[in-house]
This record gives sequence, structure tokens and C-alpha cells, in this order.
Amino acid sequence: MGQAPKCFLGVNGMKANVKVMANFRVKENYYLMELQRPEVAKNARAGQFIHARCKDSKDPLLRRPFSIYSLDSDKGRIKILYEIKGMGTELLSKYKEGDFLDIMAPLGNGFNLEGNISSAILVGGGIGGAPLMALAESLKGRGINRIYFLVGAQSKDKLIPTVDFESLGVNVITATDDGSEGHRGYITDLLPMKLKESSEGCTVFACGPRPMLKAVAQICARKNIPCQLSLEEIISCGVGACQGCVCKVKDNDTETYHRVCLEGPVFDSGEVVWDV
Amino acid sequence: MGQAPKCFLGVNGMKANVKVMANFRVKENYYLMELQRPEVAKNARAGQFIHARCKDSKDPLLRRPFSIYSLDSDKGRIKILYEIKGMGTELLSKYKEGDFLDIMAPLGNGFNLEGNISSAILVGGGIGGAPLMALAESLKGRGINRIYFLVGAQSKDKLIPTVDFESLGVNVITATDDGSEGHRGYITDLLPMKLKESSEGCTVFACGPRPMLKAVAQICARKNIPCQLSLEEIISCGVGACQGCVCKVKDNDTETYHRVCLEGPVFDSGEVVWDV
Amino acid sequence: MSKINLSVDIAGIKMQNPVTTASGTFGFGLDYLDYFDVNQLGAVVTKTITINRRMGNPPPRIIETPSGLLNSIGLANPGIDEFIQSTLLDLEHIKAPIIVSIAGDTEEEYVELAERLDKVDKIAGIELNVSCPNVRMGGIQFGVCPEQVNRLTKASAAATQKPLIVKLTPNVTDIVEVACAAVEGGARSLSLINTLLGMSIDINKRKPVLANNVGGLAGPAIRPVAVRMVWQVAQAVDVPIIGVGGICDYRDALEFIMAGAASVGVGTWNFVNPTACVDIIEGLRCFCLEQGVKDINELVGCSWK
Amino acid sequence: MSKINLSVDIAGIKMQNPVTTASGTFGFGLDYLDYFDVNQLGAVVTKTITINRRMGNPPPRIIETPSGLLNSIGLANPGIDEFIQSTLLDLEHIKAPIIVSIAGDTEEEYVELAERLDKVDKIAGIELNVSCPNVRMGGIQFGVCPEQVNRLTKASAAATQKPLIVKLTPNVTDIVEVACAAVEGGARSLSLINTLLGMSIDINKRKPVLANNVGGLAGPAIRPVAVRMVWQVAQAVDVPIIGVGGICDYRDALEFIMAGAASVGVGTWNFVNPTACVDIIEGLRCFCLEQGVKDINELVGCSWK
Ligand SMILES: Cc1cc2nc3c(=O)[nH]c(=O)nc-3n(C[C@H](O)[C@H](O)[C@H](O)COP(=O)(O)OP(=O)(O)OC[C@H]3O[C@@H](n4cnc5c(N)ncnc54)[C@H](O)[C@@H]3O)c2cc1C
Ligand SMILES: Cc1cc2nc3c(=O)[nH]c(=O)nc-3n(C[C@H](O)[C@H](O)[C@H](O)COP(=O)(O)OP(=O)(O)OC[C@H]3O[C@@H](n4cnc5c(N)ncnc54)[C@H](O)[C@@H]3O)c2cc1C
Ligand SMILES: Cc1cc2nc3c(=O)[nH]c(=O)nc-3n(C[C@H](O)[C@H](O)[C@H](O)COP(=O)(O)O)c2cc1C
Ligand SMILES: Cc1cc2nc3c(=O)[nH]c(=O)nc-3n(C[C@H](O)[C@H](O)[C@H](O)COP(=O)(O)O)c2cc1C
Ligand code: FES
Ligand code: FES
Repeated sequence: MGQAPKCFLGVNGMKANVKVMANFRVKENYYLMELQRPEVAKNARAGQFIHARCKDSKDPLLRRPFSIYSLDSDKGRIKILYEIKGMGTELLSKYKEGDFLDIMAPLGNGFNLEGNISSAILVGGGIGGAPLMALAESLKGRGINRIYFLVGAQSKDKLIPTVDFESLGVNVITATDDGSEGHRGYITDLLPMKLKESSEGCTVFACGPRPMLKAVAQICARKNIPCQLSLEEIISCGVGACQGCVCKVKDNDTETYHRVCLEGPVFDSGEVVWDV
Repeated sequence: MGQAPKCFLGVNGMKANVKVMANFRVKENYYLMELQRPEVAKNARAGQFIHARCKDSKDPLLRRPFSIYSLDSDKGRIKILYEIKGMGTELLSKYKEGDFLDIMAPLGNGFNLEGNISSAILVGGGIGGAPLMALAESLKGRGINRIYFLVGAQSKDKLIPTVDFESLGVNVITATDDGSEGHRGYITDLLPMKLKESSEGCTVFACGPRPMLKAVAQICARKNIPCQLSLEEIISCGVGACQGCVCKVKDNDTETYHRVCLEGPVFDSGEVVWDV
Repeated sequence: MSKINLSVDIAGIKMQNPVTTASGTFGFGLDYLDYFDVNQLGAVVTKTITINRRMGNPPPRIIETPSGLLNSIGLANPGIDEFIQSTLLDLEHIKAPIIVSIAGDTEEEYVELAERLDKVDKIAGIELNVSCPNVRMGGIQFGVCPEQVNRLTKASAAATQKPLIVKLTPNVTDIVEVACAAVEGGARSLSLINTLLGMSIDINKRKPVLANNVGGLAGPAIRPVAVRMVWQVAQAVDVPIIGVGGICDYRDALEFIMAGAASVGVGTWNFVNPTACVDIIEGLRCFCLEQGVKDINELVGCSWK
Repeated sequence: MSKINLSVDIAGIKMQNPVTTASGTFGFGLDYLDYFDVNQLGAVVTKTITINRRMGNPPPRIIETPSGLLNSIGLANPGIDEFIQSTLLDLEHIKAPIIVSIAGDTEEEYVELAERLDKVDKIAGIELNVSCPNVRMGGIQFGVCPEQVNRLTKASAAATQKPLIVKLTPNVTDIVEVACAAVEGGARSLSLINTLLGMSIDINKRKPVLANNVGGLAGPAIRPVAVRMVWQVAQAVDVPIIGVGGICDYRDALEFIMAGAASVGVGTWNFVNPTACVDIIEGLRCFCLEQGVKDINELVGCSWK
């Protein structure tokens, strides 16, 4: 995948205290935060992330990474959709309109939309659906209108809200492990069928738990369909300095480690090595 | 000084999550917080303190001690007056009405009002004035009406608010180092004169920076006037277990260390050893 | 609700659960009576006592650091005489096993303390504090040297029939070497870790914050070091281990247990949450229930077994 | 505003201020270009390089602990060939002095690395990493043994004219002994501390969190240990010290300076605040101004001098 442009904001530009324009619960444990940050709203790409300092204390120590959920370059705003998991996200949920949040952004490479894409299938598991919204916006912006969003979760209440996808005209298909909404089973169960319906120029984009990504990769590999995956690892520096966030990839014929924060989080599915 | 009654609230009773009824800035860096805690409001004495967990994280690690500023046994409420100094007090200032605060209370011995007290001079430096408000309430409650509050600070904006003292009918006299309000100089400059005016049965109570307490102790010693001092040390356990908070005292003829959290914070001025 | 066994046997001391109090953070077991019933504990480990009464170091003795607490109490304690004559009487109503921590300036002092406590029925075990970094003549010299720890343990073990626990200092190059020396000397259990030697400087006064200059670092900050040492030592020795260092909740306690500790000691966190010990006991019970663990001993060392 | 001297001389390396980057937390000086001008730094210390390219340890490599960061990167680096052929070219535009950290599995490897770097003009100094706890064959064995550190330093010093800095591991009983051994061997400066060996266990998986089991603990949690070691070593040796360990702001940096460090290295906190280094430089300047300190060197070791 291509790397994020270096220095495009100039020295100091990528870290900023930005104004929280909104921050509210959308559903169960899912929250939406809107931030005023014109530089990022204009330049960032879908798949990139922000790295937020949830609290001005030493515990929790590290920043927390969140994918960009939506980019509004007119208003100069970006959104993130987040799920409360632990201390960091809990603290984030306490921010109020008008507060300032310390973020580094945009980080990572983002989805590659350079190829010949005529339709797209987005596969999201749990909160993994978040970056796919920005991706859908981006695809729409490029005139790609046939977009399917296959979204899965353990149960109905753990499905991310899909209304924004629907307003955009994305075709949303859901699955839950317990059948409480949509297909009963894994969302990847539905992928082969969707792929069959799809024509030439269809690309798959996925983000979610590793087992889901592996299944998506395997299905696409069998059908020889281009597929991009957004991976997760614990991110500390976010800029490629610490080598802490690596995942194993194939580089030509040798296996090596790439940094999720810099060479990723988006990888070609063929690159990723799936050893346990 | 007498020790706090053991077990008076029964097992578990001294730690509780209590409801914040109000929390607001009264002046400059001074905040007032009101807590719903009937057991404490009924049983605590002036000079005792609460030990508050300002944040559910590991940095800052320790609880923070705050003197009881006011006790309302009818409403079952207590108040603390606090000054923002660092991370702990900063976090405390963020609490909103309806939030819950984890406190241990009441801790420490409190002022001793058992002697024959007919009038009282309270000397407070900076935030040290806080416990003296509860003391004034207590004295009033015992029918002691001749109460003077000598309050000092570096400058006008660092004087604690005195309106509560005034409403109680306490005679307030101020001093500031820079003369921006009241007497220009130390509040202890005014003590000898006040003592001269006072009759038999006058007791001095003081809380504030160590140099001020030392001056108060010396003045009272010369005039042979009973004097109680509330001391400060960093408090960790607050219950006497860690031996971290000691100050040097004379016990008969030998010098030893007493715990500010348990044998204190109030000491007879004659006990305290003022080395260095 | 199926019955879950939380009880453990530490060197013959039967504890109803693995949770004990780390020496020096729980006084003599009486300071927390207003917060919970001390008899719910697996055992009470007392503040270290010495032959003579000690006033301890001058204040300031305590300073907070990020997720840590630096202290230089200096073994303030009433001394063995007052302990036996007075403190022990107060401990009569405590039914949980009481383990008394001792320290001396010389080997002879350790032996004398062990001998005197040997005669006290009320006491379930003795913990040798060979690691207190605060008293110049005490702890540190013994605890960092395997030969000295070995000799000291041998001498103390000869002086008492009671279970002997040796508490190790983490300020060493090779904790396993010291642990083995203690076991060879007759330690029937090991407790680790004591505090890491640390320091903080007051930049306005341009002097160390603590009157004693250096102090012992405790609290959540040191937990990863403690877990690592327990993990190393548990794989090298056959005696039960009491894991100590930064334990705040049942998850932390489980880290130590899975690393190989049969029991855990809660220190600094008592100051933050005075009901920490009982909260941890309850948390362990729930964890076992949820995970289908019938006996907590199954989890001891499971991360490497 | 009167002119304040912040510049320091570390073993002949002239730094415009005392602030450097701790090895392994700043890559090769290029990763933070979007955040500040790297030429404002006193010096850049690079990630440790080895003879051969290393992939490093399998993930997970990082886990957060209370105020700390546990890592087992495993010296992932491009190797000396690629460093010289490619990385060095990228470093051309950096004007701040560049100190290259090296590590080897054997003494011969250290010597070879020192020799090869000796020929590179661009490099201001060499830091021997004798303390990385992650690579089984590397660091730890050298760094904990005074004799080995002495020999290794001697051999490396003979191989280069460049200022040689030895970076010490804190996982030892007596840091002063190791420090003296390094100085005797020809170290012209000492850097301390590297990470504390630690561990964290995933209680759900019942396994260590890090694929490598153990890792190095860094961050604010370890600061008191680092300050103590700098304080001890500074009083025992005559070479300038680079103080490292948990530095977040200028106050922390001043603790190290007052403990005896002439220079400081910022590590983990770069990850939290990518402009930490320049914020600290500015903070030091303001402190000196407010306190009437004309030359920051006046403050070095002032807590004990
Ligand atoms: C590139 C990237 C993009 C992400 N985008 C989103 C998003 O858009 N919305 C969202 O809700 N979440 C997103 N995440 C995950 C999110 O970063 C974690 O849920 C969050 O950091 C948890 O922090 P916490 O303090 O609440 O929980 P913790 O108590 O720290 O941990 C809870 C769980 O999250 C994991 N975790 C902790 N820190 C990190 C970290 N820095 N990176 C990854 N996992 C971590 C832990 O291993 C643990 O399993 C993303 C992660 C990455 C790597
Ligand atoms: C018995 C007692 C009663 C007190 N009553 C009041 C009160 O009624 N109102 C009020 O505003 N303040 C009171 N204090 C002081 C108050 O506890 C500290 O100001 C507060 O803990 C500072 O916390 P912080 O995190 O905001 O500041 P920090 O950043 O922690 O420190 C700021 C300053 O406060 C000192 N300090 C930090 N922790 C403590 C501690 N636990 N005890 C004492 N000093 C500390 C530090 O040494 C430093 O000088 C009292 C202290 C004691 C011992
Ligand atoms: C205030 C304080 C006093 C201590 N006193 C002693 C002591 O007397 N004897 C001893 O063996 N350990 C003593 N310790 C060390 C603790 O028992 C424990 O080993 C250490 O604090 C690590 O555990 P923690 O992180 O849970 O506090 C003391 C610790 C603290 C914080
Ligand atoms: C992710 C990471 C990687 C590190 N890599 C190296 C290294 O390659 N060589 C080295 O000498 N030290 C390395 N260190 C140790 C740091 O240089 C430093 O000594 C240590 O982290 C303590 O400083 P801190 O608390 O400011 O991080 C590394 C530390 C971290 C956190
Ligand atoms: S998080 Fe540091 S390299 Fe990716
Ligand atoms: S704070 Fe622990 S004894 Fe006073």
C-alpha cells in the first residue's frame, strides 16, 4: 500500500489540540465524536486513523488509535465511531462539546483506490466497520455507486449503526452470530454469494477481527478478487518509530514484519501471513 | 489529642461512594464541594478529614486528604473547601452534581473542645482556614460566641472566602503579605494584640503553613495560652498503617514520631518539635 | 453455585484463600478494622519488627511517583518486647493466620527474633525481611548476596519450628540465584518482591524529596518486574511463593498466580482501596466460577506449566 | 531576556542542549519530521543496529502497564550494511549530532560495528547497547557482568576514535560497579538506564502477553529507579552521564540533571507526546531563566554537590 505523505502539513502540523464539536452515544457501547480539523478533513484518506490522547495523565499511558469514520472537507470536520472497551475509550466518552482533544492525524496509509474499481464489497466485523464508512464516502465521491456493506457482530446490539451507510445509498446486509438480526452466522458466510453476483472490477475491503479477515482473504484468493484488509495491533508511537505494532507479511518471497501504523493499517490481503 | 472512635460506623462503614450535591468555584482557585453523607455529618468532629479518590486510575495513585469545612447533620451533608494545586484537586474540580465520589471518612482526631473554652481565636493561613470553619460551627454549637478568625494569605486573591464565617457571626480579621487586603504582613503579627484583648478561657486554634504554625505556637507559649495546631503531611493510607505521615513530637521528655493521619492532624502546640 | 476451593497451603500455613497483606502496609492487622473483617484474609503479614524499638527515618518519608509510591519509613516499629507484651494481646481476636515479619542488623538479631517468636503460639509463621532498602545497617546487605541469604536462612531456620518465609529483594542481578540460596538454607516459602530502590528529586529545593535520599518504590508501577521475578523463581524452586508487587485487583492477583505464586500479598493498594484484599478474594472466586476452575491451585503457574 | 547556556559537552560531542532521544524510541531520526525540526535536538541517538538485519521478535511486542510500557521489539533493525548504504544518506540533512547505538552477539561483532562506524564522518559518537534484555544471545549477558562490560568497552574503544558511550542495564545488583568497569574500559560517557526486565500475563489466555514472554519495562513507572541509579553513578565516576528513564517533561529532565546527568534521553514519552523533546528544551530554558541559572551545567549534580 502507498505511504502517507510526509510533511504535508509541515512541522508540528500533525499533532494538534482539536475542538470536539459533538460526542454522543449512538447505540449501546458505540459513540460518535466529531472533531474540527480542516487540515485533516481535506487531506486524509479513508483507512487512515487518528491517535488520541484520551487523558492528560500517565495511566493510561499510551494514545489510542481510531479510524476516521467520516470526512467532511467543507465543514473541515472529521468523525470517529468508537466502542467503549476499557479506560481509554471510557475517558473519551466523557469529552463534551467544546472540549479539546489532543490528536495526531492523519496516520497510516489508507485504502488504495487507484485501481480499476467498479463496485465494492465492504466487510466489517464489530467496530471494524468504522473505517468502511469513510471508505464508502470516498468511493461514492469517485462515482462508484455499487457498494455493499456486509456487517457482522455477535449479536444485534453489537452491530454498529448502519444508518449513515444507508443514507449514502450503500446496500447493507447484516449477520449476527446468534441470529438476533440478519443472517444467523458469520458475515463471511454471505461473501461468496455476493461475490458471485458481482462483476468484473469488484474489490473487497474488510476490517474486523483477525479470524474474519482471514476468512475474507481466503474467499477472495480463491476467486482471485482484489482484497484490502485493515489490520489492528496495539499502537504506541503511531509513526513507525518503535516497531511495536508489526504484523507478518510476505515481501516477494521472504516473510518480514511490517508496521501496522505506517505501512498499514491497510494491507493487500495477499501480503498478510496468517500463522496463528 | 483524642483518637477517632474505632468502628463507630461498623465494618466497611468508613469507605463509601457518596453523592456530590454541589461542586463549584467560589473564588479564584478555591472550590467548594458538598457531599451527601449522613453518617459522617452526624458523627464527625471539626478537624477531622476525608480521604478522597479523585480519579479511578493509577496516576495520580494516592487519595487526597481534605478537612471537613462544614457539617450539616440535619441534611446529612458535609462540605469541603479546596484549592486547586495539582492533578488530584484539578480532577476533583471536574465532579458534577450527581456524580459519586469515593471517600474514607471521618479520619484523624479532630480538635479537642473538652477543656474550658470561653472564647476562641482561629488562625488560618491560605487553605489552612478550611477546617476552622467546621470548628467555628462546632464552637457556636457549644454556645461559645466570642470567636475571632485571623486569616492570612500572600495576597487578596489567595485569601479563602470568609462569608461563611461572617454569617456565623465570627469576627474576621485579614492580613495579606502584600497588603492587597487587610493588614500588610503576616497574620501572626496581629495575634499578640488579639490575645491581649482576650480574657481567661481563650484558646487558639491554627492551621496553615508550618512557619505560621510555629509563630503561633511561640506566641501562645509565651503567654501560656492553650493552642491546638492542625498539621499537614503527605497522607497515603490515612488510617495509621503505613507510618508515612509522621511529624516529630515530644512525648513526655523523649522525642518521637506521631502519625498526622491518626494521632493528628490536630496536635497540642506544646507537643510539636520544630526542628529545622 | 458450585463450591470453589480457594484455600492454599503455604509452608504448612493453611490459608482459606491466597490473599495476604504485604508487610508494612497493614500495620499489625488492626488499622483496617473499620473497613472489613480481617478474618476474611488468607493471612495477615505484619509490619517488620526488630529487636529494639525504631522511630524510623525523619520525614518526608513518602512521595508519589507515576503509578508508584516511594517510601523510606525506615522500619519504624515498637520492637520485639512491646510487640510480645502488648501488640500480641490486641491480635488475640484475629483468627486469620498471622505471619510476623522480622529484620535485624546482624545474623544474631534475626536468630534472637526467630527464637522469641518461636515460643508464641499465636504466630503461624515468620517472614525474614532480608530486603528492606531503607535501613543502612539492615536489609539490603543480606538480601543481595546469595551466600548471606543462605547463611541467614539456615541460622533462622535452626532457631524456630515455625514455617519460615524469606522475602526477597528485587534489587539483584539474578533473583533465581538468591531464591535458590534461600530454599537451600531452609526457607519453606518465598515472598517476592520487596521494593525497588528509587529516588525522587525536588527540583525547587534541588535536593532529594525523601529525607533519607533513597527509598523503596512500590505500587502498580513495579508490577511487571514482580510478575517476571515470580515467573522466573517459580520455575526454579519447589516451595510455594507469595507474589507481591503492585497488586490492585483480582486480575493482577491472577497474573501472579499464573506466573507461579500460590499466594499473593497486597501492599500499596490497601492505601488507595482499603477493601482491596476482600475485593480481590471475591474477584478470584468469581473468576474461578466463570472459568470453571474448581480449585485455585490449578491456576498456580499455569502460564508455563 | 538574558542569554542562557543550555549547551553541554558529552565526551567531546557538542550538544546545543542536553536533550537527546533514547535509542529505539526515535527510529533513525526521520519518523518525527512531521512533528518538529529534529535539528533542535541536542543529539539524535538511533535505534540499535547489529551486523545482520534483524526482523525482531514476533508480535505482540508491546503492552501497556500502569504508567509503563513493556516491550520486546528484539532489536529489529536493517543491519549495518543497509544502515551505511541507505539510512545514512537519509540522515545527511540532519545537522544535530548523530549517535549510533550498536549491539552484537559477540565481542567481535561489537568491534566490527565500531570499526565500520569509525570511518563514517557523519556519526558523532557510538553508544554500546550492552543491556537490551530482549535478544537471548545479545545484550543482557554483557551488561550485568562488570568484567564483561570492561572487556567489551576496551575492545570497542580500541576500534574507534569516536566518543564511546556505554549504555547500562538497570537489572543489576550494583550499578556503580558496572559503571566503573565501563569507565575503566574507556567509556567516555555513560547512558543509563535501559529497561527493567518485566512481564505481563494475559489471564484469559493464561499465557504471557508478549510472544517473547519477558520484555523491557520503560516509561514514567521506572523513573525513580533511573534517577536513583544516575545519582549513585554520578557520584562515583568522572565521565558525563546521559540520564534516561521515564522522562516526560522538563521537571523530570531536571530531576536527572540535578541527580548528576549532563544530558538526558527521552524515550517512551515521545510516543505519547511527539513534541516532548522540544517541549523539554523550552521548559529547561524557562526554568533557568526564572531561577537565574545562567548555565545549565551549574545544575548538573547539584542535589549532592
Ligand atoms: C488502526 C486502528 C484503528 C482503530 N479504529 C478504531 C475505531 O475506529 N473505533 C474503535 O472503537 N476502535 C478502534 N480501534 C481499536 C481501539 O484503538 C481500541 O479499542 C482502544 O485502543 C481500546 O482502548 P481502551 O483504553 O478503551 O481499552 P484497553 O483497556 O486498553 O483495551 C481493551 C482492548 O483493546 C486492545 N487495545 C488497547 N490498546 C490498543 C491500541 N492502542 N491499539 C489496538 N488495540 C488496543 C487491548 O488489547 C484490549 O483487548 C482501532 C485500532 C487500530 C490499531
Ligand atoms: C489533614 C489534611 C487536610 C487537608 N485539608 C485540605 C483542605 O481542606 N483543602 C485543601 O484544599 N487542601 C487540604 N489539604 C491539602 C491537600 O490534601 C493537597 O493540596 C492535595 O492533596 C494536593 O493534591 P494535588 O494532586 O492537587 O496536588 P499535587 O500535585 O499532588 O501536589 C501539590 C502540592 O500538594 C502536596 N500534597 C500532595 N499530596 C498531598 C497529600 N496527600 N497530603 C498533603 N499534601 C499533599 C504536594 O507535596 C505538593 O506540594 C489537606 C492536607 C492534609 C494532610
Ligand atoms: C509504606 C510501606 C512500608 C513497607 N514496609 C515494609 C516492611 O516493614 N517490611 C517488608 O518486608 N516490606 C515492607 N514494604 C514492602 C511491601 O511489603 C511490598 O513488598 C512492596 O510494597 C511491594 O508491594 P506493593 O507494590 O503491593 O506495595 C513496605 C512498603 C510500603 C509501601
Ligand atoms: C519500544 C522501545 C524500543 C527500545 N529499543 C532500544 C534499543 O534498540 N536500544 C537501546 O539501547 N534501548 C532501547 N530501548 C530503551 C530506551 O532507549 C530507554 O533506555 C528506555 O526505554 C527507558 O527510557 P524511557 O522510560 O524514557 O522509555 C527501547 C525502549 C522502547 C520503549
Ligand atoms: S506503533 Fe510504533 S511503529 Fe507502529
Ligand atoms: S498516612 Fe499512613 S500512617 Fe498516616
